[in-house]
Amino acid sequence: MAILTAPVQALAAVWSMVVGLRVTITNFFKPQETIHYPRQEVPPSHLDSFRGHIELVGTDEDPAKARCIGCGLCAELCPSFCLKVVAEDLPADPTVSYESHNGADQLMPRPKFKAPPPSQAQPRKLLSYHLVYHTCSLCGLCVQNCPAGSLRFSHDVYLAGASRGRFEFDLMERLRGQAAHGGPKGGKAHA
Amino acid sequence: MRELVVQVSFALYAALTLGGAVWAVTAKSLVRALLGLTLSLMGVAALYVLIAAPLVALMQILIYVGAVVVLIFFAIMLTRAQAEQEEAGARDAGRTLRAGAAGLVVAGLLAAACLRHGPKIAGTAVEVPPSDIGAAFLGPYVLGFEVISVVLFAAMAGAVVLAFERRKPR
Amino acid sequence: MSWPAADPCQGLEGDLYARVFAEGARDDTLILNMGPQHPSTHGVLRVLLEMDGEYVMRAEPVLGYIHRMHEHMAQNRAYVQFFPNMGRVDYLHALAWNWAWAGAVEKLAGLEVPRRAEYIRVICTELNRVNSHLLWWGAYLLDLGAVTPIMYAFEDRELVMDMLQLITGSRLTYSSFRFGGVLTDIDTEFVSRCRAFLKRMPERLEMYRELVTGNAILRGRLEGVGVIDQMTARRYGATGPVLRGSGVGYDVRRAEPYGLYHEFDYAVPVHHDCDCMARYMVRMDELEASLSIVAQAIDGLPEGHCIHPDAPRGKWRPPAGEVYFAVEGARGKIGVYLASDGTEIPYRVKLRSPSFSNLSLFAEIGQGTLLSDAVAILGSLDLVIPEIDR
Amino acid sequence: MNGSSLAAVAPELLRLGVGLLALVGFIAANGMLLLYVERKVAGHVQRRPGPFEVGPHGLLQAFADAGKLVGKQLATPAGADGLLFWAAPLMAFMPVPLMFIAIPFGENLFGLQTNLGLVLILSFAGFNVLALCLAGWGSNNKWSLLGAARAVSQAVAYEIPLLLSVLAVALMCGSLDLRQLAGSQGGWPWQWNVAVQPLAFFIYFVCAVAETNRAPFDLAEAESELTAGVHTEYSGMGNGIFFLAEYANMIVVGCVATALFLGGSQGPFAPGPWWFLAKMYLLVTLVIFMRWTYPRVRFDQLLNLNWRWLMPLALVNLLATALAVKLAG
Amino acid sequence: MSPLLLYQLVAFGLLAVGLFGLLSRSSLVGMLISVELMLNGAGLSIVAAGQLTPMPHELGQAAALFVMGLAAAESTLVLAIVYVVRKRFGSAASDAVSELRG
Amino acid sequence: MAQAHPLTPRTDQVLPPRLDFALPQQVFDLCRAMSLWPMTFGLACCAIEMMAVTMPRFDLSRFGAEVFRPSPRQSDLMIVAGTVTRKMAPALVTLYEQMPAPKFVLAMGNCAISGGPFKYEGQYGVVEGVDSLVPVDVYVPGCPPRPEALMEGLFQLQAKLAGKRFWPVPELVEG
Repeated sequence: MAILTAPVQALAAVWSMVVGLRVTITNFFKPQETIHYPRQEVPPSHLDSFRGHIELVGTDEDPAKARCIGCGLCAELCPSFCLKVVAEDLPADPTVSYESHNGADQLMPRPKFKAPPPSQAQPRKLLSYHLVYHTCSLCGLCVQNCPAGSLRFSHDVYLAGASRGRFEFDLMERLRGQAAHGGPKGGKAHA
Repeated sequence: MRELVVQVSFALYAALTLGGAVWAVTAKSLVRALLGLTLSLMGVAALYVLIAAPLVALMQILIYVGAVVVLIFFAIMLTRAQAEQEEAGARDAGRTLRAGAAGLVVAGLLAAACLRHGPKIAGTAVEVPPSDIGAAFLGPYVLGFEVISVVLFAAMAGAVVLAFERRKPR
Repeated sequence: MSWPAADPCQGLEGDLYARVFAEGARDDTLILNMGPQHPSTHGVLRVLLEMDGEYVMRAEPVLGYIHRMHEHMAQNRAYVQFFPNMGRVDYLHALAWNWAWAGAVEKLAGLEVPRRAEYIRVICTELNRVNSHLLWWGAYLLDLGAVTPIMYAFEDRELVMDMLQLITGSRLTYSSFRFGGVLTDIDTEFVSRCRAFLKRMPERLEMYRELVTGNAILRGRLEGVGVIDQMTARRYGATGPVLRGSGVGYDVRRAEPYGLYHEFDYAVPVHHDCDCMARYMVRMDELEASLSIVAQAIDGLPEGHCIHPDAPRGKWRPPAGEVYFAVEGARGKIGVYLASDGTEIPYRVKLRSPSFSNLSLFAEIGQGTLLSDAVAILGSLDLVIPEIDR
Repeated sequence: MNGSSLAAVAPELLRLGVGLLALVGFIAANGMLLLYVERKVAGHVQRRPGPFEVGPHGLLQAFADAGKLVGKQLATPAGADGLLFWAAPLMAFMPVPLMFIAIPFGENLFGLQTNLGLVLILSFAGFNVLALCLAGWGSNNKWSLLGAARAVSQAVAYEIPLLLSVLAVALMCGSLDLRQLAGSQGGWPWQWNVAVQPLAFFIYFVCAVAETNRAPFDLAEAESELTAGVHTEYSGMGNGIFFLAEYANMIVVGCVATALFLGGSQGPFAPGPWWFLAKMYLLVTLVIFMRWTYPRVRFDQLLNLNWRWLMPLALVNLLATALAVKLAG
Repeated sequence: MSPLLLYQLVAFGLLAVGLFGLLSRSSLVGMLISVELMLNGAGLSIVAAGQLTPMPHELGQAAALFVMGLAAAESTLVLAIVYVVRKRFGSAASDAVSELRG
Repeated sequence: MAQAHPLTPRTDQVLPPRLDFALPQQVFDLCRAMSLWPMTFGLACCAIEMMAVTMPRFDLSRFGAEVFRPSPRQSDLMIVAGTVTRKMAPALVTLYEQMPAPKFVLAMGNCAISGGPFKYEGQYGVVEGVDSLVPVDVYVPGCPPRPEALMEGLFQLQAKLAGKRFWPVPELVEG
């Protein structure tokens, strides 16, 4: 019996190879899918939803001034501790750093946050806003929870550089630069 | 001019043959020895071409380089663990001496015999078309032809019987 | 944190694993290190093989090359801050892990999830599963020596990634679920793209079938190779397509229902041949099943909120207690065990990753196979190494 | 190689040298061309452009690759036998020009007048295996060694049906001279040997793909199993020469197939070398297509295919041919 | 010196070297290589004798081909023997098999 | 992390290329830039995006860089795509040392640049930046970066090698 079925199976096998070849040959003549990147780009509308690093949003009156109220919630919520917000209390109070950190002395360290709960947050004067992008995980917690809507994801997604310091941003300076160069190119802010 | 070229190439090929052979028997690494053997085989093939036997030369390459050398290579790979260590060990000087003497004596005797009683007549080397060789195999030498096929078959079967080992199922 | 002054591999010099493993090797066998950089280990798995010629006598996976301390991190940060990690445990089916974490916390705190959010979760997770299976398909064929299929798979994957990017904002390591819903609602553009994709896929799957599934070489490579019988699979705690390829119709979506999966009509593909081909076929069938779920969910998408209005935001304190929550990932049962002591930070989190159990099968079924088969088996388990090492 | 022209005189030597140089140039150019074609075909099969930006449509890509390979450091792995390690690429490449001299590209376009052309090519093809062996052994790398072991058994096994299938054609035409073999066929496809000997052509084709270690039979360098197999430790031009030899072998195999089965330089309307080249490149393209289509076969399947199918078929084919020739003649 | 004699001397050289190798090598594979050298010497001698003397040329060539066939058969067998010896005695050295073991 | 780790290869151990042409150096640099063959070296999530960049949508092969070689001996570019753990570090350095000169390293993704999200006080397993192990030529941040960003990194490496950028700069690339 095997002597009869074996040739049939062999022929079927050869035929399956021919079918496979036919698929590749038809695909050979189909149009290509490639977006020729440096010459063409993914349409910016498509990038609207893509998360680049975060950036500050300017107020409507002065695009060079951030909406940020300096509450420090973003820095507190950031799982990677990559934000450093320095704000000044309007009443005289020493400069408070809301950089989140935790004790490394214990075996299972617990983070201790010095930031006040957001409900008590009062507008403060933002002094500096630094982002260490190379530890960010783009989770979006800061943008999602910003009470002032002052954060959004930028369109600066084609980043590359020769040192890691290149990806530690002073976001306030960036905002000023964007305002000077006529309008930000960033995406939409989350509510 | 023509003579000179022939002589020079003969010297070259002979040197290649003997040099390769010497390398093959003296190299410590077996794979290097195999390389020496290959060189020697190539030299012999070139000598065949010089005496107008290109078919034999090509067959030499086809069979020796393509099959025999590769088979020997396989054998080296199978014995890889020991082969190199043992060959790399210090040679037994007495053994080497005796072997050298044996080789020299045998070859010397034959050479002497050849020098004294060799044929004085010399023919010219003429290329034989392959069909003539084929006809010879199927004509006067058919017995040899058949015997070689039987020998090959027996060798194959013997090799299979010797080396076959059913793999234990998991 | 900086390097300790000494060698970080202190104590591992001379390769501890290799030394332990080498004991008992016969002198005519070959100890072979497959990995940690090897094209077929899909990342940094290392497999120690003892080979007799082309045959694998013993196989021993060595783990830990991509251990990223996820469980330690969970005990280190607030509940919501653990979401980004979930996208990186298994980056191919990130949303299932998202769901597992969200589901566990919701179960602990008794949070309610709006129907629309549940539907969005189903759609995204199933699309992500399609994505994962497509990548597996391509990468598996790459292991078997065919280069082109992964290119075709990525054509489709790119479409899925485009869609998921609309709602999650990234292409791969999604962290878009939140306690009580999802971060972003889906819009009409997503729906239309999704419909187009659903329309496109049957034709593509047919092409895949012609190009690969029917191919004689592939069948020869997979049929009868790496047989995992039902008992073996259960013994090692295998789940997902590996278990279903061994003839056990276990699917967490059916066995321990979560979300709104009971509202959808879909088949749980089971194949009984127990070999690599069975696992291959299970995944190919699952592609169709997932697509059908997505189609049903898109059609029946209810109105409402995408996140519960009272859902906790930021740091909050769930009640104390213990909870276990499992979802069905592309590789099998994803389990999250969570113990809370009522503070902002989880007391203990344990992640059950399916690849870990599936990989442990390999040491047994890899024995006595050819090297090429070992590659085929390893591929058929569909491993994601960071998930194993967590 | 004629008996009467035993000794090559000086101008002949010069001619030989120039001819060899031209051949090596041809081979190198062909290697670059095929490298480009392969990547382009792969790209288009996968619906992407392939090399595109380096030069117009990536035409300079192969030159860039060659330039880079030449400029790379040549690393000899620790513990390797340097002599064997570097002898291997030489041995892979050395016989290639010799094989080319017997190929009749056209009616009067060939390197050497010999009535043993077929045997010449077949015999020098065996060097490739030896080169792979040396590479595998000399690398002092276990993957390479496994690759070499695979290469040996594969090449030894597939050489037999290859010879048998070629013999059937030689038997039919009663010659071993590639020129005669090619010349005995007509211009139109149905006058080619492939129409008379389809089985032999099929067997030859499969064996040729296996002999040149091309996918789906690329077990010796199986990237996903043995990293790069025998080539694992070769860097820079060491690897480049292997590449070159692989492509040159593909061309040789294609040339032999063209001469034996596809009518050589015969063709409808205007016979000439272009027909030969066109047919040869078509075959090579088919081989390239196969590489981008199929998964790799397993080691034992490869040998099973050979011993269970190709060998008996080739034998039967040869016997039938002999019988037919005897009855007809 | 006649050409024939030169060829014969080369052949004897091969024979001598091969014999030397056969006796001095300790591993079976090394001995096999030496045997191949000797067989080659024989082949060369035969072909030279056939081509360079007035006798039917095809005789010498046919005999040489005969020798090659023998060499191929012999190396196949030796390969199998080496394999078996290696399996059974754990070594491919000729000394390892010199003692008979029950 | 200023001080070099003992695992970093010493410069005196790296042999200069055996072929050293003084005059056509520029030509060689150009060739090198246009033919950067990367090593198949995926570590974690970023590896998938590294695969994506060779796929039809993005197609790295347009720049001659699609020949992913599984052996470090044949590759010019090591794309560190993913988290490098301390257990992996020796293997990574070995691979780097196995690559023949000239060789380049591209750190892809935040993990490779600085440990990324896995860098926190009390972490015990992750190398905080692959530049403490091997010299890095180009950094591409992102988690994971878009495939275009990886291409951008490749262009920067090409520019570094050949002295000029050959391709147009898209509008969205800042700086």
